[in-house]
Order: sequence, then structure tokens, then C-alpha cells
Amino acid sequence: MSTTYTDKEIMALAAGRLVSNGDILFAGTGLSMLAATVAKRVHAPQAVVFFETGGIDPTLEELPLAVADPRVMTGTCMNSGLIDAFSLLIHRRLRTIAFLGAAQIDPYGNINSTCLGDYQKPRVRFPGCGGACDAMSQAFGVIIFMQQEKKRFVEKVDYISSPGWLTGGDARAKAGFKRGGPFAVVTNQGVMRFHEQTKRMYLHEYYPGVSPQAIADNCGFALDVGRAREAQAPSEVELKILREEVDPCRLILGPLPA
Amino acid sequence: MSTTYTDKEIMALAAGRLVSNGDILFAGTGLSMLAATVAKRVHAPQAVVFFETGGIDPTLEELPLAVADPRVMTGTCMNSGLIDAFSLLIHRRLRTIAFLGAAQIDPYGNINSTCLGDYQKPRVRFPGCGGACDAMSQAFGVIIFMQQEKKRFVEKVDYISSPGWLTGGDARAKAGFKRGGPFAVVTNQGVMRFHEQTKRMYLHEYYPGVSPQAIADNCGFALDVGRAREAQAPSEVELKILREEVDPCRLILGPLPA
Amino acid sequence: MANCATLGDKLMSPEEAVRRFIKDGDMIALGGFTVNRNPMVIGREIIRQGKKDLHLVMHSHGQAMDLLVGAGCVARLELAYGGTGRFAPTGIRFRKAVQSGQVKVEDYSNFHMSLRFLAGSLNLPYIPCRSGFASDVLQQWGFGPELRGTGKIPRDKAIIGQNPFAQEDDPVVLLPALNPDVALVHAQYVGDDGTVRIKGLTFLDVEQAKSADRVIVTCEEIVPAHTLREDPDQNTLPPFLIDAVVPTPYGAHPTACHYFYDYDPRHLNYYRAVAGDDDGFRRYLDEWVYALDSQEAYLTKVGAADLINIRANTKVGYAPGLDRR
Amino acid sequence: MANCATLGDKLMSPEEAVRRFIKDGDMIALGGFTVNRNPMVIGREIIRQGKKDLHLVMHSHGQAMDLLVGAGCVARLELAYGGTGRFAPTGIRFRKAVQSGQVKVEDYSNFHMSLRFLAGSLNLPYIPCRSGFASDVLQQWGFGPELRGTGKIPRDKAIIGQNPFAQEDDPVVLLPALNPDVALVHAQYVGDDGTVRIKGLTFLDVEQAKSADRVIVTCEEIVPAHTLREDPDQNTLPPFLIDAVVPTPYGAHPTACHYFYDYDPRHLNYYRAVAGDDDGFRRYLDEWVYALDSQEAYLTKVGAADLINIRANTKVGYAPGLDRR
Repeated sequence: MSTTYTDKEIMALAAGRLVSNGDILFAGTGLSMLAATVAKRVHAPQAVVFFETGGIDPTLEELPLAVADPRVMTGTCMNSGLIDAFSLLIHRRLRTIAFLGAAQIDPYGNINSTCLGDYQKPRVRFPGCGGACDAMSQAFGVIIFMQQEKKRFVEKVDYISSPGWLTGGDARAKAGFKRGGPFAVVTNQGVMRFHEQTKRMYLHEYYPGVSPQAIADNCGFALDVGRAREAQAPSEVELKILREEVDPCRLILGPLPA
Repeated sequence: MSTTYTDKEIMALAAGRLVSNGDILFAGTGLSMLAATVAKRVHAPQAVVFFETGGIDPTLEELPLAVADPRVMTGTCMNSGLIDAFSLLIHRRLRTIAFLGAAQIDPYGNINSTCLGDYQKPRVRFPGCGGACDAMSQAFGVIIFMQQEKKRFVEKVDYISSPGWLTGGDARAKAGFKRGGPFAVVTNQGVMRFHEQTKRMYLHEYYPGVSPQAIADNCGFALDVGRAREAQAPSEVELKILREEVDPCRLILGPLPA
Repeated sequence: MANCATLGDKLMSPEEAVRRFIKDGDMIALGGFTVNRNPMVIGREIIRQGKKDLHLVMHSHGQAMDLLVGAGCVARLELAYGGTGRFAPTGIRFRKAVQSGQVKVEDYSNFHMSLRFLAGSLNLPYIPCRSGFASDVLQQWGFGPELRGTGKIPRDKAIIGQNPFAQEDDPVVLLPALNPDVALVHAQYVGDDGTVRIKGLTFLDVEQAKSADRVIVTCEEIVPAHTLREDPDQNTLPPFLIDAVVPTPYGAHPTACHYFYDYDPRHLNYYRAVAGDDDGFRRYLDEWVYALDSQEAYLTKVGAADLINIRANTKVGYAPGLDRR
Repeated sequence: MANCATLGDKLMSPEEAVRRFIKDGDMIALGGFTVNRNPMVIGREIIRQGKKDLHLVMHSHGQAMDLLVGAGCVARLELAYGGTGRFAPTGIRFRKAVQSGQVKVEDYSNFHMSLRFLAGSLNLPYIPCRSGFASDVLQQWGFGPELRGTGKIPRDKAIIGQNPFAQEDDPVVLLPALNPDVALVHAQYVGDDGTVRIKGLTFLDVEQAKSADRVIVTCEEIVPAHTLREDPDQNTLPPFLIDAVVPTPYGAHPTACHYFYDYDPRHLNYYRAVAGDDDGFRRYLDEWVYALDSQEAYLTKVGAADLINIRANTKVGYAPGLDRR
């Protein structure tokens, strides 16, 4: 019997699987909260979730809806502020993994969460880079959530809010970055990674029932799908934890699968 | 009937008189603690005493013997740390007055609390500048305590631990300082100030019973005593407060006058 | 009630605080973060007094920012993020104002803005970091040459320099310090001596307050100073940095105030529903800002049911089980 | 007693902590300040294990510094102040070691050192300030060319630069960040999850710990984590920055530990009386360091009378009326 699940569910679980036990997770809200929390409950109990606002390792008995939600300040090992939070995000001793989202992404993982059109006279304004630019600049690694759409996977983003691999190859190191960069892009159809040398995005995994070609078709630039393999379907245990423990009110998950 | 008092008593009182109500006082221990505390109790009740260690406005029911004495952490309006304390010391909105001591001072108020002899191979090593260099650099103003001795008032200090008026005139501003500098030197014989233009030290007040010439004789450089006037003797009220409220155990004041 | 008399002339109404300490064109640092501890009472009073041409500086905001921008009080912003999380992933009036050219925006990252305020609070003229190389955050300047180098706006948004201690090529991003005219802080407690205590995350409120020329603090409660001085490790700002203390219960509503109340999902959802439409937003301002001349009138309009609904559990600090859809 | 098992292999003896995390030549940041929260237990253990060629970095120290220097463990120091206030206005063995050339000293100011650790904790390569222009603190370099540019010692002690945002001449002092090998912290509480809480002033312990490659925390008590997590605003360091947790009651003796005990005037006066003389100091080391292989043995030697004498009043945090002459 095949289990049904929603896009958001498999995205949270696919991203959660990328977490190692002991990672220090820089979480936003939405999917990243789910991914971090489910990873902790399934396979990475010693991972620590923290927020750029300064809340470190909260109990999260309820899901926060913003990084400044009072729910990120309760039962933490420490409450501090932004300076402290960023000192951890970029701490050279820590394996910090940040979860980010964006409006646009290019083949080298540079992302845009600032605007569409000209920066001076934007057609659409988004909130801005927030702490994403800092995470992409100095975290140990970054996982990016995206909807798999041609208009979001573009040859050139309208504005680089948060620098990924820049123009690929060693461009990132040359620009001045000492570590980090995106290592996975998790979409509603699959998981992309970046080529070891060229740093160009390729399809790493497609979800069950999705064809690699369908993903390539939903990508605005040429995507190498030759190395792709099918992802493991969400297990019943994973779904149960996600649905019953992580987001029982479905505040972020939204409606159950039809 | 003339009241008798010790050197330390009149020094504490003379320095205390230089405090204005509302000043933010950066205190060390020893005489500066007494000066700050007696000023608060006599004429400047809204002056605030704080310490470079981070204790702000402690109750000081007992005198601290070091700036890290636990007595500077009790009843404060805030306990923080060095970063916070120095952010206040140098805060451009605050009229911060620092009390400092030193082993040597030159005619322009540059002081040495580091060493005698060559820095590389010192004849005598002192503790170092501590926060005095920062107070002289960026506090609103500085009051310096000295013993009136030829070997301490020298033409040229062996090492400038904390920069005063440098070579005088506008040398201080030219070096990069935006404000501050020493405005008084309080000794066991009198109070010196600095000439408005040349910034060279001159005798401002001599204590009752001390002659200006005696002070000039105890100074290793030519001291202008032409503008000096006699200081007011400590009042009975001042002495009573100093002796009975500020340092009843005479931890810092030492023996009573003979 | 604590002995407010010892606060002297620092104790004042929102009307007096805004009239005395905020003027047209000022650079204002907003305390709080997105849906938490926004200085809403002062924000609404600024709108009522019709302040113009304000320059807001902040990291991630937020309900107060969106309201001030929507009401036309703001000409310029420097910020990293404008929104309230799930309630408005992009600030509703912020988006409109940027798209229409009504406001000029200079984008930075949250760490950039944090370091700029930190530098301002420590009297450092600038500060280096390694965030944002080769990004448009540093390469695109929102403020044109007509603004750069005027007033408190430095000539350069940022400068790519070199670490002078490195033996080899080691680029650094140099960021100018921020010293706003006014910082707005909403705190849980102010002692009757002026000592400020913020509970929960302090965000960047301390650095913002220390970097500013003037500081206005609104608070849930004025308490006897000795209750705060019994555990001074927990206090946040000393009295002598504070210019105005404004007691305002529920002063951050509809944003949250830890241990006092949660954010108000009903109000934030209502705001989102009406603010996208110009007429709707005008009506919101009429009803929720202009028509109400006091916090008491505002809270009466919010209503007891809502206030009880969002009341924080005193142990966990928020309202467990609150319907947040 | 809390469930120390959850601390796992971070829970260890002073002997293990020093053996595993400190090696000859290391750059070590001492926590505390002059007579307060000095990491004395780790200091004495370093001496017992005969560590050599250490490089101490700190702001104002202190009893632990003086002991380590006197015992010959230290080759280099960077500091602003070496002494213990009225008990030793200049550190007794520190003075002798500098005058005899036994150690090399690089002087900075307290703000300099604070900013250097702050920069290290924020991963900034350097930091500008305006302290010390034209002073010998910046102009005289204690570390010669044979040391500069080696290991963790930057090529330049400090650099006079220019504020690149200023339109006119605006000199700044550039200071290199500090990232020591090890930071030593003595705290009142560590949770059985590794959370650290320091009561009273934190000095620069937080910045020092964050800037270091490894962190050893000694503490008065291990407590259940939930007791610390009930008021996380008061906590100081997160578990994941701590490498070793060493429970050591009276671990800062003869320096103070707020709310636990005062400094010990009898011991500090005794130290001053004997330490100035080389033989006297050797006997002190024999008696108080080498002969005692545990904190229990040390405290037994201190004696119950002394320990009760310095016990802190739990409300004011120190020992009121203590004879401090």
C-alpha cells in the first residue's frame, strides 16, 4: 500500500534527512522548522535548533510562526539577541546548517529574496535577505527550499540577496568566503545538489512518482539529471512523527493529502 | 579650632569636589572610590558610580578593594561585563569622569602605570594601563591622583600608558582623539589644572598650610604657581561623612590623623 | 504602584514623548523584531502627530514599520527584512511603498545591521565582517548620490577593504556605524529609577538604544527599583541612557510581549485582509489610529475578549493553544 | 544531584581536562578578573602537569595569572593589567618575571583586549577603535620580530589606519582579533545538559569562550538543566561550545565567586607575604599546589574556619563584615 503525502510533507522530510546528529541548525519558520524538528525526532536527537533572534534550543512545544515568535524563547538553553545568534551561525567551530527559502535561484545557488525587476524600481518587492545573506556567507552549509517552477529556477536572478557559489568553480573562495555555501536545494519534486568542481546545480534525487524530465522541464536553466536517483518515499514513522508530533495543528503543513 | 585631617582625606575630598551632580563616574578602587562616594553623599546625589568590570551604580554598603570585588555587583542597576562598561565610559552622550592613579606624570598629563626604565627590560614593572588608557582616550574628562614627588612629576614619563594632552596645544585632537583628556591632578599638597591653550600643567590650588613653592619644589618640571589660590579646608561635615559613612573601617583611609 | 515621582520629568505620555523627542526627518531605530515587542504605541502616536520624512533603521521589521510606512511618515529605510513572518511574509504597505517609489530602501543583511548598531553602541566608526561579498546587497545602492553623504547617511553604503593583518589577499566588508537620532524600545519593566528590564530575547534593542542620541522606552509596568536591583544580572539598560519612560500596558499589541501577551493573530490577520487595499488601509488608520487618542481607548477597541485570548501563560511566556490560523 | 550522565564524556576531572585540552605552547584565555572567578583549579592542575611555554591572553589578571607565571609555565602574556587590586597592586611573580626577562609581555588596554576577544568571538579578523593614539601601548611592541607573525601572533601588534567612511582625516586604531586555543571559565552553575550560568558580572568570559578553539568550564554546582532553562534569559553559554565540564566546589578560591564565597583576604595576604621571595614562593607551590592532588585536599588545607569565614551571604553575594585588612 503506498502512503500518500503532500508536497510540504515530503519537502520537510527530504530536508530533515540531510541533517546530521549534532548539527547546529539555523532555522527560519515554515518548512525549515518542520525539517529541523522532524530530524531531531527521527534520527538526529542531538541536533540543536536556534534562531537568528537569539533563541537557542527551545522546547518548541508549539510551532513558531516567525523567528521572533515568543515560542522560540521558551525552554531554551539561552535567550540572547542577534549578535549572539550570528556569532553562533558563523562560528568556525560549529557545523551550522541553515535552512533558507527564496523567490529565485540560479544554477550556482545564488538566491533572491529581495525583488523582481530593477532594484531601484522593483516590479515586486520581497522582504529582503534578512539573515539569509549571512547564512549563505558564513554558515557551515545551507539547504534551500524552493518550489520547482521555471520562473523560480532562472539563469540569472534579478538580485543576489544571498551569495551561493557565485559564478561557480572557485569564485566563492576568491570573493572572500572562508567556508560554506549551499549544498542542497529541496523542492516539491526532488533534491538538487552542486557539482563538486563546477558548483553547478544538478538533480540528485527525484521523489517517487516524479520523472527527472518533469523536474528539468520545471527548471529555467539546463539541469543535469543524469546522476539522479529516486528518493526514498517517506516512511510511515516519519509521516506519523511529522503529523502527530511536529505540526499536529497543520499550521505549516496545511491540508492533509486528499 | 582647626580640624586635622590626613593626606588621603583631603585628597578624596578635593577630588570629590570636582564632581558635578549627574556625572557618570568611572571609578577604580582606593582614593577614587572614596572621592566618588563622598561626592555622592555631600553634593552630587545623582552622580552614578560604575566600574570597568561592568557593575553600574552599586549600593556600596562596603568598600570594594578591587574593581572586580563582588561588592561592585550588589544592588547595581545592571550587571554586565567589560564591553558594556567601556561602551558607557566612551559613550558620547554621557559626561563620564574617570579617576585614575599613576606612577609618573608629565607636564601635559600623560601618565605611566606600566614600567620604569626601558619597556623591553624594565627596572620596575607596574600592572599596566588597565582601563586607564581607554579613560584618558575617550572619557569626557579625567581626574588623576598623584603623590606630590619629584620622581613622579617628571619632564618625560618612561612610558606613556595613558595619553593626556600629549605634547600640548592641539596635539591631542591631531592624534585622533575626539574629546576628553585630564582636567585635574589631585595630590597630597594641592590640585593642578591644565592651561586652556598650551595644556601645560599649572598649580590651581594648594591645601591650607602648604606653600605653592613647596609644591613646585616637589615637582620634577617647572610648574607655574602664579595662578594658585588656597583650597578650602575640609569641612566638618565632609570629614564626618567620609569617616563615618564612606570608609568607617578605614580600609583605604588608613590611620586617623595623629 | 511604584514611586514614579523619582522618575521625575522622564515619566511622560506617548504624546509628550513624541512631541519632545521626535521631529520630522529623524533617523529612528525600531526595537523589537517582526511580531515581537514592536513599539506600537509610539508608532501610532507618531502617525497621529503627522511626523514626516522619517528615516527608519532596523534589522527585521515588522508591524510598526509597516504602519509607519503606510501612514506616509517614512521617506527612507535601511533594513534587512520587512515582514511579519507567516502573517505577512512581505510587509503589506512596505511592499506597496517600495514598488510605487514612495520610499527609498537601502538593503543590508541582519548581521550587517546588527554590526552597524554594535559599532554605533561602542563608538566605533565602522566595523569589518565577511558577509555578503559579491552580493547585490553590497553592490546595489538604494540611496542615490543625492542622499549619500548627507545628514547621518555615510557617503558609502559599504566598502570592500583588506584585512591589514593578513599576509595574503583577505578581503573584508567594511560597514559604517549607525547612530540614529532616536531609539524606540518596548520593555516589560522599568524601575522607578529608570532601570530597564527586557524579558525573553533582547533582539538588538540594547545596541540600538546605546547607539542612539535619544531613547524612548515604553513599558508594561513601572516597578519599584529595588525589585529590579535585587537581581541586576537580568537588567538591560541603565537609567541614565533613557530620555522618556512611557507606561503603556499592552504597548506592543498586536505584536507579542514575552510573559505578558502573545501576538494577536486575529488583529494581524485582519490587518493583512484590509491593508492591501488603499481604502481599506485608510479606514484601518482612521479606526485604529486617528480615532483613538489614548492606549485606554485603543485597548477598549481591541476588547476584553481578545486581550484575554492572547494573555500569556506566566510560566511559558506565550498563550498556549491560541488559535493562530 | 543532577543527572550528570547526560553530560557524557564532557564531565571530567581537572586532571583529564588539562591533559586532554591543554598542551605546551597553547594560547590560553583566563576567565574572571583580578580577584574574582579565577580558574584556580585548572591553574593549579596546569602547574602540576608541568605545562610549559604557555601564552596567556587576558584583560586584567589576577591570581591565576600570577601563580602560572611564578610556576614557570608561561613564556608570553598579552594583557592590560597584572595585579589583584589592593592585595597586590602589581602581580608579585608577574613583576619579577617581567623584570628578569623570564616572560615577554605585550601590553594592551582593557578596551583593546575586550575588543580583540569580541572580534574573535564574532569571527571578525580585526576591529577598529579610538583608544591609545600616540601612547606607548601602541608604539612599543613587547613581542619582537622573532615572535611576530608566528603561530597565533599577528605580524602587527596594532595598526594606525583611517576611517574609510570619513571625508576628512580620521585616524583609527586597528586591533587584531584574538582566537586563543583554550578559554578557561569558572561559573557558578552548569546544567546537566552543559548549559552554563554565571551570576554577577560576566567580565569578558563570554567573548573569551566564544573566541577560543576549546573551552574548559569549572563550576560550583552541576544542576538539573530544567532549573536553568526555566529562566534562560540568565544563562551565559550554550552546551555545544563547551568541551569539558569540571565540577569544583570553591574552584575560584582564593578569589571570589558571587553568591558562593568572597575572596579570601587571609590567603591573599599570606600569598603576598611569601610570594615576593623566591624560596617563599617555592614553598607556597610545594604546599598549596604540588602536595595537593585534589580540590578536596586543597579545601582541607584551607580549612573549615576559612571557608565559613568567606562564605557569601546569599542575598548580597559577598561576605559582609569579612575582615579584609
